Amino acid sequence: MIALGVLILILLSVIVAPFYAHDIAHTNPFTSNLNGTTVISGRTVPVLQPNTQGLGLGVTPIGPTWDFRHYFLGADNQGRDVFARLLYGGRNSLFIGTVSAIICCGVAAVLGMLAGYFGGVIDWVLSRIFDIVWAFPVYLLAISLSVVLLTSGLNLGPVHVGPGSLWLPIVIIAAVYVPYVARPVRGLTMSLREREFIQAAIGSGASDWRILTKEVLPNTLPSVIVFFPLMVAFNMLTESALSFLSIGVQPPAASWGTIINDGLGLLYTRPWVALAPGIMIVITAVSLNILGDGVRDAFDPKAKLRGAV
Amino acid sequence: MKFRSRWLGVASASALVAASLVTGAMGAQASTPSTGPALTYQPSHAGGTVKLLASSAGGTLDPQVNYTLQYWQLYQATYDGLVSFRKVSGKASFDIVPDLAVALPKVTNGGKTYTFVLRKGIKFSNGQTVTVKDVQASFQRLFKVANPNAGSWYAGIVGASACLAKPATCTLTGGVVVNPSKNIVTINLTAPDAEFLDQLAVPFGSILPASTPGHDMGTTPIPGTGAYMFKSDNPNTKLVMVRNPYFKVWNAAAQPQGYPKEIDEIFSNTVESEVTMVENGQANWMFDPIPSDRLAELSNKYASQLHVNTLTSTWYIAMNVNIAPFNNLLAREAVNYAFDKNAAVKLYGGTKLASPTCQILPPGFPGYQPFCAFQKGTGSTYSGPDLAKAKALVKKSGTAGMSVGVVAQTDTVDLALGQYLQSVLNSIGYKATLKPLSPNIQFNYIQNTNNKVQISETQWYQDYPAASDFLKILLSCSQFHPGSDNSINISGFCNKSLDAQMNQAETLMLTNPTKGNALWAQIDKQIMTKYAPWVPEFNPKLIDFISKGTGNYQFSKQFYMLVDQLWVK
Amino acid sequence: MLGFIIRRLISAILVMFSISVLVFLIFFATPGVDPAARIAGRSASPAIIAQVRHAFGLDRPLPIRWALMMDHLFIKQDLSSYVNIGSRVVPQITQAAPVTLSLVAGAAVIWMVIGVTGGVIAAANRGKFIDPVIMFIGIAAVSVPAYWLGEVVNLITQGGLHHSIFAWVPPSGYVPITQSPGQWALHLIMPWLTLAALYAGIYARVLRAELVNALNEDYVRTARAKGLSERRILIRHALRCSLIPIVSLFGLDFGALIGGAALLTEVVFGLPGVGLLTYTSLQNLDLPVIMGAVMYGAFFVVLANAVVDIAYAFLDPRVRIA
Amino acid sequence: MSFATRAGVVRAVDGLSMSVGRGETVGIVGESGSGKSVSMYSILGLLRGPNVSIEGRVRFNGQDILGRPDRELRALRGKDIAMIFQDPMTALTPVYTVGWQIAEQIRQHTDLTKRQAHQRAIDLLAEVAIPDPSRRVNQYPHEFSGGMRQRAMIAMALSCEPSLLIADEPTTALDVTTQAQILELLAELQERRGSSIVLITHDMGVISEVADRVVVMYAGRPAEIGTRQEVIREARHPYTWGLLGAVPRLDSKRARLVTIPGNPISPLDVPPGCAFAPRCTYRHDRCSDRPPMRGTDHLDACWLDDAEKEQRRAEIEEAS
Repeated sequence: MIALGVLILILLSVIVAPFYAHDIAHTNPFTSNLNGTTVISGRTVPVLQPNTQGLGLGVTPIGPTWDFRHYFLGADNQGRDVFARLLYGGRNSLFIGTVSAIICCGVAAVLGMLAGYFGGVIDWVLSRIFDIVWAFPVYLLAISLSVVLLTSGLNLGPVHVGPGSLWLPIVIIAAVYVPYVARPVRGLTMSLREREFIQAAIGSGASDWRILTKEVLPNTLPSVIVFFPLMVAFNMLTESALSFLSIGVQPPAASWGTIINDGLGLLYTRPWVALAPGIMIVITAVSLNILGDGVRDAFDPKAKLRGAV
Repeated sequence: MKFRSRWLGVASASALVAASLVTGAMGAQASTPSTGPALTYQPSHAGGTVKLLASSAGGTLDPQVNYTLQYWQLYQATYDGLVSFRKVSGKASFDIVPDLAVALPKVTNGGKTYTFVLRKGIKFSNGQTVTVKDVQASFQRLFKVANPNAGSWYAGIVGASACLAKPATCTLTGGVVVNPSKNIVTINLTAPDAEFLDQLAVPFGSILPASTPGHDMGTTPIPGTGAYMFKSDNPNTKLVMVRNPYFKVWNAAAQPQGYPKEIDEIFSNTVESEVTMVENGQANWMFDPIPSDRLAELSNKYASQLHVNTLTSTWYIAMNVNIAPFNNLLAREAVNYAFDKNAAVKLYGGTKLASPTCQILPPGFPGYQPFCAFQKGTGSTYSGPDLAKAKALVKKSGTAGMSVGVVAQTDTVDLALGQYLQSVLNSIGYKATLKPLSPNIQFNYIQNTNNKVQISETQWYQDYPAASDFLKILLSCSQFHPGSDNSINISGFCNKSLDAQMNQAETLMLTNPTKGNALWAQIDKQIMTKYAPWVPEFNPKLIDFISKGTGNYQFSKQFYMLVDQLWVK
Repeated sequence: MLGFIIRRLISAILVMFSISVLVFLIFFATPGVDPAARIAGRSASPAIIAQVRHAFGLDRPLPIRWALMMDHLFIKQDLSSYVNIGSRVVPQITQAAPVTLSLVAGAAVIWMVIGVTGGVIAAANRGKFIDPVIMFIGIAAVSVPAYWLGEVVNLITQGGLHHSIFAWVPPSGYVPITQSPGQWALHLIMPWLTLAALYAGIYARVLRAELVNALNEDYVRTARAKGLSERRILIRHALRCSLIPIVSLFGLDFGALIGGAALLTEVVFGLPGVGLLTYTSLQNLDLPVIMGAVMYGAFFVVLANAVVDIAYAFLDPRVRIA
Repeated sequence: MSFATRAGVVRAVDGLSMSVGRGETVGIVGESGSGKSVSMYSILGLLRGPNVSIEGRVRFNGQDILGRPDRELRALRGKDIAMIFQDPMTALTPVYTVGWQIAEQIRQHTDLTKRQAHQRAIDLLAEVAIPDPSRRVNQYPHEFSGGMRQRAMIAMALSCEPSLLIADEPTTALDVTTQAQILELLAELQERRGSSIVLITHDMGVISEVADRVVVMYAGRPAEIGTRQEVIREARHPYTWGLLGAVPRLDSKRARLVTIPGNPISPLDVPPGCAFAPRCTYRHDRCSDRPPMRGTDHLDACWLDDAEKEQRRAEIEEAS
C-alpha cells in the first residue's frame, strides 16, 4: 500500500514537471544556460561559476540552493536546473520502463503462446531464438544493439526510428527481455494444451485462433500480469544503465540514467547531480518490486520471476 | 593533427628553416644547428620507475605504423631516425638535428638528392650494429607494412610507385642507395620537397634492424637505438620500457640519456582514478585530459604540479557546405552569430584554459592576423553572440524548421559542446538532434560524405607552424574526397580561386615568407568572412598534471612532455 | 550421459554459430565503419587502402569474410583488432578473463555468504520483526543500479572521506593476484561488495521463499517428529533441499557474469575485464574484438547451463536416476 | 487450541479429552479437517509459529508435557513418542538416503556411532520386512515404492522403541493390499513391543479392524468416545452413523452408500450450538446450544435422548 502510494506520488510529481519548470522555477531544462544567472539571497550570481582561486582553472555549476524556486538541486554543466530535469527525466524513465514492459509482455505472451500451443517447427524456431538471446548476457545484448542502432537508426520496413528517438531504447529493452517472459508462458501454454477443456475445444473443432484467444489467453494472462510490475522495474533499471553509458536516452532529453551520467563529471564537486536521480531510481524500483510481490501474492502465489539484472 | 584520436600528422621544422633548407638545396650545404642547446645530464637523478597513466593503449607498437601522439611521445626515447627533432623544452624543440647521421644531409641535384653519412658503432637494443643495410631495409619496410603515409610523404622517393603497387617486393631501386664501405646513404626524390627532413624525423623514419619482418609487428617490440627499449606491451594492462643496455650518448640534442630505470604506461584506468592516483603520488603523470570537474580542485590544491602549455590548435564546428541547411551561406552565418564562444570556453574549463576565436589560424601562428566577423560588436576580438541577427538570418535563408544532426564525440568536453550547439541550433529555429559517437569513430564518421553529417564538433592541432597546415590541409579541394573516411576537409569546402591562392602562398613561402604569410592571412579572412564553412570556437591550452616530487618537467612542442627526462629520484 | 553431453555440445555450437553470424551481420550493416580506411590511417592513398583491404580479406564476399574471421579467431587464433592494430584478440581476452574471474569469484563468495545467511535468518524468523527487515533490505539491494552504487562507493571512498576513514581504499584499477595478493584483494574489495549487493539481495529473497516452502513440507514435520533441533531441521533438511534451485541459479548468474555481464561494475571501477573490453570494443565498433568477446561470453553462458544441468544431477538424487 | 489466521481466530480443536492406556490402540476418526491430526500435532509441539495457541493439559507417563520448552519436548519426540505420517511420498527428505534418515533419528537420541546407527537402520528395515535391507538402506526415498516408504517410516518411528506411536493416516495413500499389510505390520509390532498406538484415520473400516477404543471427531470437537464395540455396534451420535454408513461393506445388501449430506464445515464458521447441526437430519431446537459430552465410558455429544438415539439407529440399520 505504501509502495503504491509512493509510486503515485512519483507519478504525480513527474506529471507536474512542465508546470514546475515553467511556473515555479522559470527554467527550460532542455536549453543550455551557460551564461545564465540566478538570484541567491538577493545577489545575482552566474549559474556557471569560474574558479577564482589557485591557477583559476575550471568552471563549476552552482550547487543545490535547497530553494524550490530556483536550482533546488543546483545546475549541471550546461547550466540547466537539475531538479527540473529530474522531474522530466522521471517521465522518460517511467515511460520507457512501462511501455517497454507492455511491449515485452505482449510480444512474449504472443510468442510464448504460439510456441507452446503449436509446438513443432514453430516451437523449435522460437525456442532456438530464445536460446540465442538467452546466451547473450542481457546488458551486452542491449549495449550491442544500442551502439549499432544509435549509429544507424532503426529501419523496420516502413517504420523508421531515428537515432535520437525514445523508441529506440524502448524497443531494445523490450526485445532483450522477451525470452524471460516468453519461456514461462510457453511452458504454461504447453501444460494448458494437455488440459481437458482445451482438448475438448480442439475436439469440438474450434479454430486455433478461437482457442488461443478464448481459452489459452485468459489462463495465461494472470501470470503475465504478475510479471508486469517487476518487468517495469527491470526495464527502468536497464534503461538507466544504457543511458548511463550514454547509449540510451539521447540529450537534451533526460532520463534518470542520463542525469547520473551528466553528474558523473561533477561527482566530487556537485554530487547531488548524480545522487538525486539514483535515489529516485531506487525508490521507484523498490516500490515497483514491493507492488510486484503484492500482485504476485494476489494473482499467482507460485509464480517466480528472476531478476536478469 | 588530432590530439586524442589515432591521427597524428608530421611536425615540421618551422617554415623559416624549411625555406633555408630549400635555399641550401640550390647548391650550398644546409646550415647545421647541431651545436644548439641540449639538455645537460645530472646523474644523481637517475633511477626509479616512472608510472604514466592512460585510459587505453595507443594501438600497435610498430613505430612505422603507429600514428598516435600517445606512442610518439614514447618513441622519442626508443627509436632514432637519420635526423631527429631536438629534445629540449620550448621553441627549439622544432629544430631538426642529425641523429643516426653524422650531420644534416648534403642536399644536391636541385633539392632532389639527400646524402647522409651514418654514424659508426651505434648498436640496436639487441646488440646488432646499425648499418646502411638497416637504413635501406627500414625505408623498404615503410611500404611493406603499408605505412599510413607511404602513399603521400614517401611516395616522392624514386622507386616508390613500384613499391606502392607491389609492396611485398619493394626495393626502392634508385631511391635509397647505400654504400656500405663508406657508410653512406643516398636518397633520391622525384621532385624537391621542403618537408622531407621533417618526414624523416618523425617515428615513421625510425631505423629498425633489417631483419624486422615486413608486416605490422603489433604488440611485439622491435629493437631500436634509443636510450630505452620496449620490454613488454599488453594493451589491456601496461607497456613497459627499460634502459637499452647498448645505448651510449652520441648526440644529446637528438637522443639524450634518460633518467628513470624503467618507464611504465599503465592502461585501463578511468580518467577520474588517474587524477586521484597522480594526486596521491601513486603515478607520475596522466596522459588523458583532466576532467573538467577536477580542474578547480587541482588548480587550487596542486598548482605547483600543473603545467599549462600553449598549443597552436583550434576547436571548431564544421558545417557541411554541400547539403542542407548549411549549403546556404546565410544559415552558416547564422550559426556563427548565434554560437557563444565564451560559453564554449566555459565548457572547456574557463578563460585560463582557452580563448575564444573567430578565425581558422590560431594566435601566434605564421599568417595570424586577428579579426572577428560574426559577433555582437565590431572589434577584432570576440565580444559575444548576436542571437537576434542569427534568427533573422535563418528566417531569411528559408532553412528555418529543418532537421539538423549534430555529431560529437562522447568524451565529456566534446559532448558538452555538442549539447550546447544543439541547444543553440534549436534556439535559432532548427530541429537539432545530437549523435554522440566514440572518439575512435567520430573523426572518420564526420569525414565520410556517405554519412551525410550536417554539422559536427571537431578540432585540429598543428602539425607544424605553417598556415598551410590549417588552411590547405583542412579547407582545400585536394583534401576533399567524397565517399571516403579519409577526407579531412570535413566541411567539404572547395573553392578553386582560393585553392589557387593557397598554392601561390605556398610558393611564396619558399622565397618570401613575409609576403607568403600575408597572403595566408588574407586567405584565412576570406574563407571565414565570405564563406563561413566553420564556426571557430576557441584555442585551447594543454595541462600536464604531474605528481609531487616528480622533477625535471620538459615540454617539447613536438613530442610534448619528454617522459625519459622526468626525475623520480 | 554421453548422449546428454553430445546433445549439449550440438546445441552450444548451434547457439554460438548463430550469435557469431548475428554479430557479424549487425556490424557489417552499420554504416560509417570502413575498417580498411581506419587501419590504413589518415591521408592514406587509395592504393594503400586497397592493399589493406586485400590483406585483411575485406574485399571478399561476406560469408567468406565470416569464415575467415572464424578461422583467425578459433583456428589460427591470430585475429587482430581493427583499432589497436596488431593487438590480437585472443590474448586480449585471455588477459581480461582473470580480472573478470577475480571480480566475479570474490563477489560470488560474498553474495552467497550474505544471501544464504540473510535468507536463512529471514526464513527462520518468519513472522518476526527481523524477517521483513531483511526482505526489505533485499528488495532495496535488487533495486539499486549497480553502476550508481559503484559511483556512490567511489564518491565515499575516493572523495571527501578518502583522507580520513577510507584512506586505505586504493584508487580504482586492478593488481594481479600473482603480483601481490594483498593489493589484489584491496583493489577488489569495493567492486566485490558493489557487485555482490544486487545478487545478495536476489539470493536472500529467493532462498527465503524456497526455505519457507520447504519448511511447510511434510519431511520437515517428519524431522520434527524425530526430535531433531530446529537448527538441524533448518540447515540439514530445509536448506539442503532449498539449495538445489539456488545452486542452479548461481551457476547461470556466475556464467553470465564471467561472460561479461559484470560490465557495469568493471566500467565504474576501471577493471580491465571482459565486460570493459567488450564495451570499449563496441564503442569503437572494433568487430574482431567484439566478435571474440561475445563468443567468449556466449561460451560461458552455454557452459554454465550445461554445468548447472550436471550439478543438478549431483545435488538432487531424484534427477540422478532419471 | 486455536490458530490466528487472516480470517480470524480458528479453534481447530475444542474440548477434546481422551486418554491412551499402555499397549492400547486408540483410533481417532473423522472427516478431513475435523481436527484429528492437529490435536495430535499440538500434543507434541509440532505446531509452531506465533499464530498458534494451545490451552489445556497433556500428561505423558504422569508428567505434564504441554508448554514445556521445546528442548525437553524434543527429547520426548522420536524417542518416547514417535509419529508416522500420511503421505510417505513427501514425508521423507528427498535428498538423503533412507538409512541416513533412520540413523539420524537414532543418533539424535542415543550415543550410537555412525556405523552402529547404520547397522541398526538395516536391522529395522529388515524388521519391517523390507527385502534386501543392506542394499535398500543406501537408497533414496524416490527409489522406494509407496508401501516400502511407509514401512521405512515405521522403521524410523520404531527406531528408539517409543512407548507411544502416533500413526497419522498411515494407510490413506496406499492401495488396499498394501494398507492391509501395513496395518498387520503395526499390529504385529505392537504385540511384540507392547507400545501404545494412536491411529488417526477417516476410515471406519481401519478403525474396526485395529482400534481398542475410538474417538469420533467433528469440527475439532469430540462427537463420540467409546470402545470399538460401543462406537461401531452401538453408535449414538448422528455423525458416527453417517461415518459408519460411509463404509462400504461387502456383506451389506444395501444398494448405495449412506452418505452425510453437505460438506464438512470450515473451522472458521463453527456454529454456536451443535457443530454438526447444519448437516444433521435429526436436528431440533436444542441444537442451538452446544451439547456436552454425556455418558460414563461411552460418551457422546448429542441432544437427542437415549431412547430416540436407539430408535434412530435402529431405523438406519433397518434401511440398510
